[in-house]
Amino acid sequence: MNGLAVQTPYTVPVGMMDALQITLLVLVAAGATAVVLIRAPVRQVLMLSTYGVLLAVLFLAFQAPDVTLSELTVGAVLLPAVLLLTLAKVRKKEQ
Amino acid sequence: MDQLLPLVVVVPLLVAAAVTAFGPLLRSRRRLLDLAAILAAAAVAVMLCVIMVRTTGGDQVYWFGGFRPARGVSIGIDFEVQPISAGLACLAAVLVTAAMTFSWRYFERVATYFQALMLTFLAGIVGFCLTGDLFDLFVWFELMGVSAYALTAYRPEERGPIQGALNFAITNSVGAYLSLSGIALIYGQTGALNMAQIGVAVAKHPADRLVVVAFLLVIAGLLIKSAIVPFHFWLADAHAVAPTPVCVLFSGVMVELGLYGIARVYWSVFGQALGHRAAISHVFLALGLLTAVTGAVFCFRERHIKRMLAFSTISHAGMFLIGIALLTPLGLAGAAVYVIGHGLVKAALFLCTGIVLHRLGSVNEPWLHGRGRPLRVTGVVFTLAGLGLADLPPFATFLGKGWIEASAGPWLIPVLIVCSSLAGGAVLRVAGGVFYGLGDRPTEDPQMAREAAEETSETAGGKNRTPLTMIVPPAILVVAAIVIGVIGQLGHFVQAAAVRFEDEAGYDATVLHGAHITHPVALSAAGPTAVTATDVLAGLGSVLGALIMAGLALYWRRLPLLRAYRPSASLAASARRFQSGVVNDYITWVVIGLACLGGVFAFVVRLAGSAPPASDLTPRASRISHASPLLPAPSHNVVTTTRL
Amino acid sequence: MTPRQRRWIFLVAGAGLVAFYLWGLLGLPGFGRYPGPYGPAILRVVVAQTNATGVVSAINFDYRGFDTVGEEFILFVAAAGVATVLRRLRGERDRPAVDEAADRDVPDTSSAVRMVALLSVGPVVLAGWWLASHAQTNPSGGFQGGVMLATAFVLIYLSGEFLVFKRFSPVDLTDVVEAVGAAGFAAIGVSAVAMGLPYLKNYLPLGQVPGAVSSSGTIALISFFVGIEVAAAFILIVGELLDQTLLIRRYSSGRGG
Amino acid sequence: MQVFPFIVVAWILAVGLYGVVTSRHLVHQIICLIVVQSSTYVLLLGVGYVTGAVAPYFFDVPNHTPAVDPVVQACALTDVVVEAAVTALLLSFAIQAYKRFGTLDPQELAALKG
Repeated sequence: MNGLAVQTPYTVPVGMMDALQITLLVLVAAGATAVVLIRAPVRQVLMLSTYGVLLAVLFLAFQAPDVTLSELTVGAVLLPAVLLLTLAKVRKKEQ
Repeated sequence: MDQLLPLVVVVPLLVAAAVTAFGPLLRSRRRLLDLAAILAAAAVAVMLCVIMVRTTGGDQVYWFGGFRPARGVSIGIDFEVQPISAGLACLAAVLVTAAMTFSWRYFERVATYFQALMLTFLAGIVGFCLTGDLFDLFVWFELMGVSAYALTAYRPEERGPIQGALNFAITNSVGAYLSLSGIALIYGQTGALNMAQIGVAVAKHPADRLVVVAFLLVIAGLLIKSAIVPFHFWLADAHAVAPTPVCVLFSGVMVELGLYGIARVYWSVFGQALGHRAAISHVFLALGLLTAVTGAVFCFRERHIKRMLAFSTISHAGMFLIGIALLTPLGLAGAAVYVIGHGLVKAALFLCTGIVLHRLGSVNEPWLHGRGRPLRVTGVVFTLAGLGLADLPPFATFLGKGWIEASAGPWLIPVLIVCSSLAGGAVLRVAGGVFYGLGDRPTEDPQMAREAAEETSETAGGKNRTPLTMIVPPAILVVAAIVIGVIGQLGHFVQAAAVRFEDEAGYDATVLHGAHITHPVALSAAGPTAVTATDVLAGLGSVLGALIMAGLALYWRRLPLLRAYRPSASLAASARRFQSGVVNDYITWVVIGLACLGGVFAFVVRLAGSAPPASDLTPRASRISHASPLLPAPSHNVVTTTRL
Repeated sequence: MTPRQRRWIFLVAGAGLVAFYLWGLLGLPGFGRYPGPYGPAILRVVVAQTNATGVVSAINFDYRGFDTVGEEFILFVAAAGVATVLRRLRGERDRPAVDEAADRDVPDTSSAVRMVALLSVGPVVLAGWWLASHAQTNPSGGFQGGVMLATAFVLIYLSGEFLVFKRFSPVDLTDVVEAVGAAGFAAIGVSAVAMGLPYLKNYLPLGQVPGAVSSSGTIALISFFVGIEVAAAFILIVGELLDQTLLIRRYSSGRGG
Repeated sequence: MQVFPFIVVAWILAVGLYGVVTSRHLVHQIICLIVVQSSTYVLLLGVGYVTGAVAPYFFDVPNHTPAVDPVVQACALTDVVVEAAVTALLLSFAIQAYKRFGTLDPQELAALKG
């Protein structure tokens, strides 16, 4: 695979990339599990936002900056905001 | 390139945007927007009709942006149009036109968004039917889905629509994501999204495990959409609560589109690679039978007319699946005609139910008993449509079912007669009880009164007459179902279309190499088109069965045997257990069903051991040039330019 | 099914489904070994054909532009659906706050938060604009830019000026803008058809320098419309939800539904 | 490293489905649906990855530098939009459900039993 790699200003050595990706994948798997297992709504939304950031970083490591940007704006900011608004609407009886 | 092809998707989208933009400005001239929307849908129907006629001379391929494939590698998105896909899209456009005409006077105030959502729904359907690209299929599937969820919740002031929309949206979203996983999986192996190109690529690895898994995942979303047991629970919920004009589309085309999608991906992508045709055929036949019988039984016990029609749709979806699962051109042709006929009569039934709801304010059958007498015309149309649903000759439904039976052999005839009798019998029972006051008046029990009270009208004002815009569409649809059934040329046309639909090599060559199918076989019939005495007997048998079942249901109190056992009581209990209304249960059923299907597929394809028959092993790529029955080798005119 | 039954049934059936899924996933060529040919085929020709250096945008707005038409309308439908479902209903204004929390007013925003929020609106709008107009060069495009612009709206909410903002930005106008964005994209495609070219054919001059803002023909134009559409759709969605949380029940004479 | 990303994909799908099935709160259920969908992003980007290749942008690297597959990235972008759209719509349903039923437990929404 090294024959394929071309040196660019941003090239990361393959071994390091592997380690980075594995770390991020583990984090993402753990994040997804945490999002599902947290049952308190507001805390879950905050975890979802964290999960969105983790996914975004993973996508960057997958060489997909475009998707990173979308996941950051949508998954980490916009959706949590919309979810929090919804929870604010329905909060009263939950307490 | 036929420039009509992009327009059939883009025109409804543009009009939907225009209706939304001008809605607030033209508040006092709402009718203008309604008219524009109806005209747009009608225009799409006409364009699709023209396209369908043009495809009789050969498939139409349209490359968006002019990106034609080079050396069998596609870099763009294409529409691949065959008579069957254009016909189904055309049916959708006709039904949207009818439903929007019906809504003209139906809703008190048609809010801006209703028209826009109907048009985007139509665009999604048409795109789904015509596309030749797997990811594009997913996009239009989602557009169709999102429009449908929003339309289901169109009356958010009631409890039912909200819950129905939630169940519908969550179940179908899970299905859509599973489909997308399947698409990604097959892309990971073949590096292609064009269906023909994937088909060629996967045929090089017959019965690969990835292909099996990808196939099941891709059709998971489609199985849910087409309400095949046990993926069907959302459908009755959504139908019971969606506005009646929307139900027309749900029952008339949306469910059938799921089946169309399965057939499309089977024949243009996976069929050749999967091999094991007999085993796969048997798996889907079993699913179809299960669905047909379950739907029919539940249909018969239902007293809520819209839910009843929904279960009848499930039963029919099972019958269509049987037709497709036979994997013969005759079975597919039968399913195609059956879908058209069923779509027309089911739409008429829903529209008549809408009239009943408009005039009488309920769709609760026992409560309505005898109260529909003043609605004479509606009663006649409803009864005729009910007979059509029971496959009375010469309705198109009768023609389609006859072909499916002819292709399957005699064992299927009694099964289909039973199903048609139950589903048709339920509808005729409603017709007799509500519109003619036949049978014993049901005793008013408190639960029934509560259910009737819960059901509020979708409309307001002007209830003492039925506007023409409401009664004419269903009447026309029923007449159309009869006319299609008696057109003599139809048989040749549809069967030739089915032969082409199943011609994998021809499909690949047309899409990837710009070949043009001119072989006479493709333009003529594939099986017996004449109506035989057996067909007529079977059709009359199911109508007779339906009449008997309707009679029994109306007069059962007079028969001591039935009074003693009350078979419907236990059914009601079991229905309550399965049809729980809890979306968690529905997802659990989806997982169970997919796990079982996965196990079966894994067993069939990998562990069955014996090598598949030689014909299945022929690599598809090498068949392109010579093995297609429809494609004479010299007729290739291969196009290799990348851009126009 | 009771929750307990459901959980156990799911654990068994789900394990089966996941095992089946894994069985298929492990048949993939392996991570990092994407075999092609779709991606490489595009990478070979993309700069020459479109003069765009952002390949993902070139695919989204040109090669697979038709997908994006559908995608834009999915968003359009979602906004329309949210507006339909959350429209003010008959009787809703008559009912005083029964199920809603009357004790929760719009929180008084501290002036520090207000200032920071208002100050950051400008940069966020600028960033959104930059993203939407550089689709053809950088990792950016109409979608991300549009979401960014919508985020500016959320910031205005944070600054506590929602009611002021609402007065200046009637929802009807957002509706119109959204429709223009969605229709604009589809209409660019139609304009190609009108000239006898295939739908969504990139017919504008591609410019001289690959990657310049003026290069790549219709890609930049489409990205711009997508940006408008996405921003308007999300502003509509967030606005409807804010309406629900803050306004409905407090004002009896709001926008009728 | 050959298969690990795909195992993670299956894991995310599994926990997401588990969450949807066991959820007792509609907003929680919708979030779990987001998790289910996020497995498709990872899968899409995972199958299109090429070891040692650069991101598909050529404004500062030569035109024919080996790059990862841009097509899956375009698909993932579309997928993100779909997610946002479906989630927004589902949340509006949840708000109305809360208004009509006074609860967000899917088990206790009882308009459609039997």
